[in-house]
Amino acid sequence: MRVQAPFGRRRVAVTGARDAGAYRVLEAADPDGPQPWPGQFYMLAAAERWGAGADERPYLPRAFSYLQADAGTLSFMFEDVGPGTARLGELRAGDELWLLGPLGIGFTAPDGGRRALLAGGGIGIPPLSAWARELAAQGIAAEALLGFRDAAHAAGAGLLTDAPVQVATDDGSVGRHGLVTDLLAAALDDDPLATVYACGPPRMLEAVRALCAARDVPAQLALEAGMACGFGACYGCVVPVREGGYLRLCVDGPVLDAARIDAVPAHA
Amino acid sequence: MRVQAPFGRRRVAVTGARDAGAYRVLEAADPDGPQPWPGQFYMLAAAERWGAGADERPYLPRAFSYLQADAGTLSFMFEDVGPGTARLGELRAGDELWLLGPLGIGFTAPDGGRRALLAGGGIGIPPLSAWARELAAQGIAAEALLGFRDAAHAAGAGLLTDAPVQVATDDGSVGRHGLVTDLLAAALDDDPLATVYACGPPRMLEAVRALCAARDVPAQLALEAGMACGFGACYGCVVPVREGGYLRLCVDGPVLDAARIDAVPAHA
Amino acid sequence: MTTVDFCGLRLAHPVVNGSGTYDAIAARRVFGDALLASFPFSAFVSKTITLQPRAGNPPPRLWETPAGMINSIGLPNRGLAGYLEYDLPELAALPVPLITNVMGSTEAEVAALVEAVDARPEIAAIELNVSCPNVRTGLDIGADPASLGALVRAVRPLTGKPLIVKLTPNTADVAAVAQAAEAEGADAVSLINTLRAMALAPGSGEPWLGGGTGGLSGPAIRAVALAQVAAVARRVRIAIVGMGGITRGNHARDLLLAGASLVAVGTENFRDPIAASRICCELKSLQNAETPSTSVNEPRPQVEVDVNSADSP
Amino acid sequence: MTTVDFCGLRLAHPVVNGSGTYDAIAARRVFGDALLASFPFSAFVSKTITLQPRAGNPPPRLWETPAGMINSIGLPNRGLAGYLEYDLPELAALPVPLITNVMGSTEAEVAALVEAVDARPEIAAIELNVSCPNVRTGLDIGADPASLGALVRAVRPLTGKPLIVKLTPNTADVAAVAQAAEAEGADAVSLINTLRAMALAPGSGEPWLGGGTGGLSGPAIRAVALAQVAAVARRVRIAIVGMGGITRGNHARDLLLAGASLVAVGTENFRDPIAASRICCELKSLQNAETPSTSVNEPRPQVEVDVNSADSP
Ligand SMILES: Cc1cc2nc3c(=O)[nH]c(=O)nc-3n(C[C@H](O)[C@H](O)[C@H](O)COP(=O)(O)OP(=O)(O)OC[C@H]3O[C@@H](n4cnc5c(N)ncnc54)[C@H](O)[C@@H]3O)c2cc1C
Ligand SMILES: Cc1cc2nc3c(=O)[nH]c(=O)nc-3n(C[C@H](O)[C@H](O)[C@H](O)COP(=O)(O)OP(=O)(O)OC[C@H]3O[C@@H](n4cnc5c(N)ncnc54)[C@H](O)[C@@H]3O)c2cc1C
Ligand SMILES: Cc1cc2nc3c(=O)[nH]c(=O)nc-3n(C[C@H](O)[C@H](O)[C@H](O)COP(=O)(O)O)c2cc1C
Ligand SMILES: Cc1cc2nc3c(=O)[nH]c(=O)nc-3n(C[C@H](O)[C@H](O)[C@H](O)COP(=O)(O)O)c2cc1C
Ligand code: FES
Ligand code: FES
Repeated sequence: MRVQAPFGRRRVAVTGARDAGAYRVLEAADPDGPQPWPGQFYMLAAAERWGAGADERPYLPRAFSYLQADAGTLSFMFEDVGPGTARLGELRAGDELWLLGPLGIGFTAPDGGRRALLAGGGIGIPPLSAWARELAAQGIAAEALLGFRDAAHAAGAGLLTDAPVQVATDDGSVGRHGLVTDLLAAALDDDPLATVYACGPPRMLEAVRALCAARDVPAQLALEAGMACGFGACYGCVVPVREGGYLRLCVDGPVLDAARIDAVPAHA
Repeated sequence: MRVQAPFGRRRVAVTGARDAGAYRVLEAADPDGPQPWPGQFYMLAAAERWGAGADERPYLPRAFSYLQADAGTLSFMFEDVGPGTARLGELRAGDELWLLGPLGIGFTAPDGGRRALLAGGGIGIPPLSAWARELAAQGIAAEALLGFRDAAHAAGAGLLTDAPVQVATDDGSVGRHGLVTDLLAAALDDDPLATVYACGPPRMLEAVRALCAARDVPAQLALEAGMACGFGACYGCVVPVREGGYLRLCVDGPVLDAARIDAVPAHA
Repeated sequence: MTTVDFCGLRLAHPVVNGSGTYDAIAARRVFGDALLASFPFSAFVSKTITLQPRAGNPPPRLWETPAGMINSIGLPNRGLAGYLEYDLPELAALPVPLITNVMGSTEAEVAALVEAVDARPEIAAIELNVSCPNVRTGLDIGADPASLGALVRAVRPLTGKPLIVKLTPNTADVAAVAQAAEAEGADAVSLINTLRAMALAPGSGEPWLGGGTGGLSGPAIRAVALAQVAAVARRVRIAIVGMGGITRGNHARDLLLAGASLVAVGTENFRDPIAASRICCELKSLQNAETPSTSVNEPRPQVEVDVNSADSP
Repeated sequence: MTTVDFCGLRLAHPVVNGSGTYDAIAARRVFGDALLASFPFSAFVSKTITLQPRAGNPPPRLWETPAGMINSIGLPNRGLAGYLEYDLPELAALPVPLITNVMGSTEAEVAALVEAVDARPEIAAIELNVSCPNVRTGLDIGADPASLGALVRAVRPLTGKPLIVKLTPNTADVAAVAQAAEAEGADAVSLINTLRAMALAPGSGEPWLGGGTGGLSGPAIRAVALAQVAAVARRVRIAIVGMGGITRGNHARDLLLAGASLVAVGTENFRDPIAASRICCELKSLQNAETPSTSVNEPRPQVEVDVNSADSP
C-alpha cells in the first residue's frame, strides 16, 4: 500500500540520535508529513555539508526505510557503510535533515488466516519493525526471525518491539548459532500456514525467497537498489521481473511479492 | 624575505577561534612549522568537510596571511566572503586544519633610516600586524594607519598591537571620517622620510600605491590573487609587472615593491 | 518574470525539465494532485521515445560521482505505440505544453516517430535526441555535422511543430553541429546532454554499470555546459535550451546570459522534485535585481568574447 | 611495487605528474632540498614548452568549480631557448627522468621543438601536447585523427626518444585519434587533458577568465577520464598514461585497470604538493591486497566490456 508524499523535500529537525549496537538510530520531527505505511521509505540528506566526504561524496540523497513513525516523529536506523551514512551518523539533535517521502509501496496483510513471519536481519530491521507494530495494531499474529553477524549487530533486534523475536547469529554469540533461514525452516515446519515478510542483505533475502518458493509459502520482500530520486524520475533503481523487463523499485516497490522475481539481485 | 616551508601540507589542530568585530580569528598549533616572516602566507583547508558549501565549494585550499606566529602557534584573521571562509569560520578548538606554508616572500625592512608607515585596512591587517611586531623587535620606528568601512570592521584595528595605530572609517563612526590615504597623506606631509607597507582591498591599495608614487615614497604592497596552489605550480596567481609579462604572486610575492607594477589589479 | 516566447510557444517562465529526468506520470502517483497544482516546469519534456519498446540497460544503472552522477539507463520506454496510447493522455493532462523527445537509430525510424508525433495536437513540440551517450547511433549522428544535417533535412519537412535538436557534448565542435541543425531548419537546439563516463566496481574492478559506460550529469558538468552553450550561441541564431548542472538560479542566469532562451533542470530534480520552482524563483529575483539585458525577452545577449578564438595566444 | 617499464624507461613506480601542474623549480625554492629528498613522481613532466616565449593569458586565470577547477593559464613559458638554457639544467638535477612536453602551432614549429629536445641527453622522453584547450591549434590537431596522424608522421622520424602524444578529451572519438597516433609510430598516448569549460563573473555576467574559456580538471572529470582511457585501451596497444581527477590510490588503480601503464596526478598536487606520494602508497597497498592482474607489470588487463558497443541496446 502507498501513502502519498507531500510534493517537494522538506527541511526537518533531528530530535534524537543514538547508537544501537553496531547501528545508528536517528529521530526526526516530521509534523507536516503523513503517517507512512510499513515498508515505505524516505530519501534523506543532511541539510548542511552533504558532500565532501570520501571520494567527494555524497551528492544524492539516500533511501531509508522508516523504523517507527509516532505522532509526527520518524525514526531511521542505519549502519555506516559509506559517505552518506557516515554524514548522517554525525548528526545530532538540533541538526537538520532534508526529507522526501513517504515513498514506494509497503507490505500488505496476510490473507487466508495466515500468520505473519517477519524474517530478516542487519539493516533489514526497519521495515519489519514498523510492520510488526502495524500487525499488532491489527491483531494479526506475527513472529520475527532475525539473523545477525555478531552480538554488536544483534543489538539491532531490540529495535523490533511489537512481536516475539527469535535471533540467530553467524558466530553463535547471541541466540541460535546459524542463519535466519534455519529459524524460518523450523517455524514453517511447525506450521506452514504463514506469509513471510522479509528484508535484509541480498544473500539472506535470496535464501529466504528460495526457501519460501520451495515450500510454496507466500512472501513479500522489501528489496533495495541504488536510488537517485526515489519517485520514479531517474529509472535507476530497477530489478528484473518474471513478467519480463524491469520494474522501478522506488515506485513499484520496494516491497515486491516474491513470486514476481526469479532471484534477489546480488547488488543493485 | 622567504622562509622555506616543510614539504607537504600538515594536519594541525585548531587551538582557538573567536570573533573580532566583523572578523574571525583562528588559532592553530604548528609545532613542526618554522617561524614565518611577516608578509608570508599559508594555504588553509578544513581537514573535514572542505566542500559541500555554496555552489558545492570550496574545493581548493585558501591563502591566508598569518596574523601572528608565537611559539609554534599561528593565528589567522578573515571575514566570511565565500564558502571557504564560511567553512573556516565554523571551526572550533579541537577541529583540524590542513596547512601548507609559510609561502611567498614577505616584507623587507626600510633603508636609509626611514620610518615604517603601515597603511591598510580590512583583511589587510594580518601581514601588517605581523610586520609591526617584527619592526618593534628590530627597534625600527613604525606607525599604522588603518581604514575600515564601519565600527564593526574597525574592531580589527585591535589586532595590530605593536605599533601606534590611527584609524579612519568611511562612516566616521570610529577615528577619522575618511580614507587611509587621508591619514597617509597627512603623515607624509609631516615627514616624507618613510617606507610604506600596505595591504588591503584592491582599491585602497591602488590609492596608496598612487599616492606613494606621486610623492616618490618607497612602498611595499602585499597583494592578493586567486590561488590554487600557493607554491608556483599552477601559474594562476599572476599580476602584470612593469618589466613586462606576469609574475606569480605566490612565489615572487605576495609582497611586491610598488615600483614593479603600474597599478593594483582590480581583482585577481 | 513575464512570459517567454519559445519557437512560438508562450511559456510562463524559462525553466523546463531535461528529458529523462522527470516522470510526471510516476510523480503524479507519488505526490498526487499537488504535482499539478504547483507544477515546476513551464513545459514538460518527455523521456526519449523510440519506435520499438526498450527495456533499458541491466542494473546497476547509477553511479555517484563528485558533485554529479553517471547514469546508464539505456532509454527504457514503451515504444511509440505505447507512448501514444498510455502516456500521452496523462501527459496531455499536465498544466503545461508537452514536448516529446524522440530518437531513432535510422532516418526512417526518426521519420516515423516525427510523423506520428506531428499528428498529435496534444504535443506542442518535438525534441530530437541525437545525443544520448547510451545509444551508439545517438552519439554518431549528433557528433558529426554532416550526418546530423542529413537527418534534420530528412525529418524537418514532416512536421510544422517546433523542432528542437538535442546536441551531444561528446564532440570536438558542438557549434558546428548546431549550425548544421540550423541550416536544415531546426527551430532550436538543446544542450548539453551527459558526458560519456565510466566507473569500476570498488571490489572487482569490473565496470560498475550494466551498460558498461554511461553519462555524467550534475554540477560537475556545469562549466562544460556553459562553454558549449556560449560557443553555440556565437554561431547560431535559433533558440537554445541550455542545461547542465543547474542547481540554483544563478546557474540558470549564466546559461541565459550565455545565449540560451530556456533552461532545463535535470539531475537536480532527483534531489528535490520541486527544485525547479526554487530555481525559477531565484532566477526571477536575480533578473529583477539586474539589468534588463538579462531578461529572457530581450534580444539574445552576447557574451562579449568569441569563444572560438578566445583561446588563441 | 616493483619498477615499471614505460617505453624503455625504468620508473620506480607508476605515478608521474600531469604537465603544467607542477613547477619543480619553483617548488625547490619554496620547499628546499626536501623536494628532492622525497620527490613524489617517478618521472617529471615539464610544463608545455613552445618555440617562442609566451606570457600566457591575462588574469584571472582560475575558477573553482564543484569538485574541480577551470584554468585559463595559456601556456606561459620561456620558449624553447629559455627552457634549454635556464630550466633544463635545474630539471636535469631532479632525481627522476625528465619528460619534456612541447607544443607548436605548425608542423614546422613542432618539428623544431622535437629536434631540439631530441638533441638533449638530459631529456628522457617527449610529450606532444596536441590537446591543450587553451590554444586553438592544440584543439584542432588533437581532435582530428587525420591531422594528428600527419603531425606524428612528420615528427616521429626526428627523434629516437619515446614519443608520447597527449590527447584532447574534447573530441567525439578519442580512440580514433589514439589509433592515428599509434599508426604513425607514437610510443604512447596520455590522457585526458582538461575539458573545455567556462565561467561568468558573479556580478557582471562577463566571462570570468581572462582567456574567455578554460579547461576543467579535478575530481569532476574523473569518470570522463576513466571512460576515455578504457576506450583508448580497447583500440591501441601502445602504452597509456592515464590522468584526470586522481586524488586517491583507488582512482589510480581504476585507470591502471582500464589499461593505463602510468598515471599522472594533476590538480591534486595543488591541494598538497606531496599528494602523489600518498596516492602512490595507497595504490601500492591496493595492489598488494588485490589480484596480480592489477600489477602494472602484467600484460595490460582488459576491462571486460567493449566500451564502443556497450552503449547499444
Ligand atoms: C528502499 C530502500 C530502503 C533502505 N533502507 C535502509 C535502512 O533503513 N538502513 C540502511 O542502513 N540502509 C538502507 N538502505 C540502503 C542505503 O540507502 C544505501 O546503503 C546507501 O547507499 C548508503 O549510502 P552511503 O553513502 O552510506 O554508502 P554508499 O557509498 O552509497 O555505498 C553503499 C553501496 O553502494 C555502492 N556504491 C559504492 N560507491 C558508489 C558510488 N560512487 N555510486 C553508487 N553506488 C556506490 C556499493 O555497492 C556500496 O556497497 C535502503 C535502500 C533502499 C533502496
Ligand atoms: C597571499 C594572500 C593572502 C591572503 N590573506 C587573507 C587574510 O589574511 N584574510 C582573508 O580574509 N583573506 C585573505 N586572502 C584572501 C582569501 O584567500 C580569498 O578571499 C579566498 O578566496 C576566500 O575564499 P572564499 O571561499 O571564502 O571566497 P571565494 O568564493 O573564493 O570568493 C572570494 C572572491 O573570489 C572570487 N570568486 C567567486 N567565486 C569564485 C570561484 N568559483 N572561483 C574562483 N574565484 C571565485 C570573487 O572575486 C570573490 O569575491 C588572501 C589571499 C592571498 C592571495
Ligand atoms: C538519469 C538520466 C536520464 C536521462 N535520460 C535522457 C533521455 O532519455 N533523453 C535525453 O535526451 N536526455 C536524457 N538525459 C540528459 C538530461 O536531459 C540532461 O541533458 C543532462 O542530464 C544534463 O543536465 P543536468 O546536469 O541538469 O542533469 C538524462 C539524464 C539523466 C541524469
Ligand atoms: C593549471 C593547469 C595547467 C595545465 N597545464 C598544462 C600544460 O601546460 N600542458 C598540458 O599538456 N596539460 C596541462 N594541464 C592538464 C593536466 O596535465 C591534466 O591533463 C589535467 O589537469 C587532468 O588531470 P587532473 O584532473 O588530475 O588535473 C594543465 C592543467 C591544469 C589544472
Ligand atoms: S530511484 Fe529514481 S526511479 Fe527509482
Ligand atoms: S597559486 Fe599556483 S602558481 Fe601561484
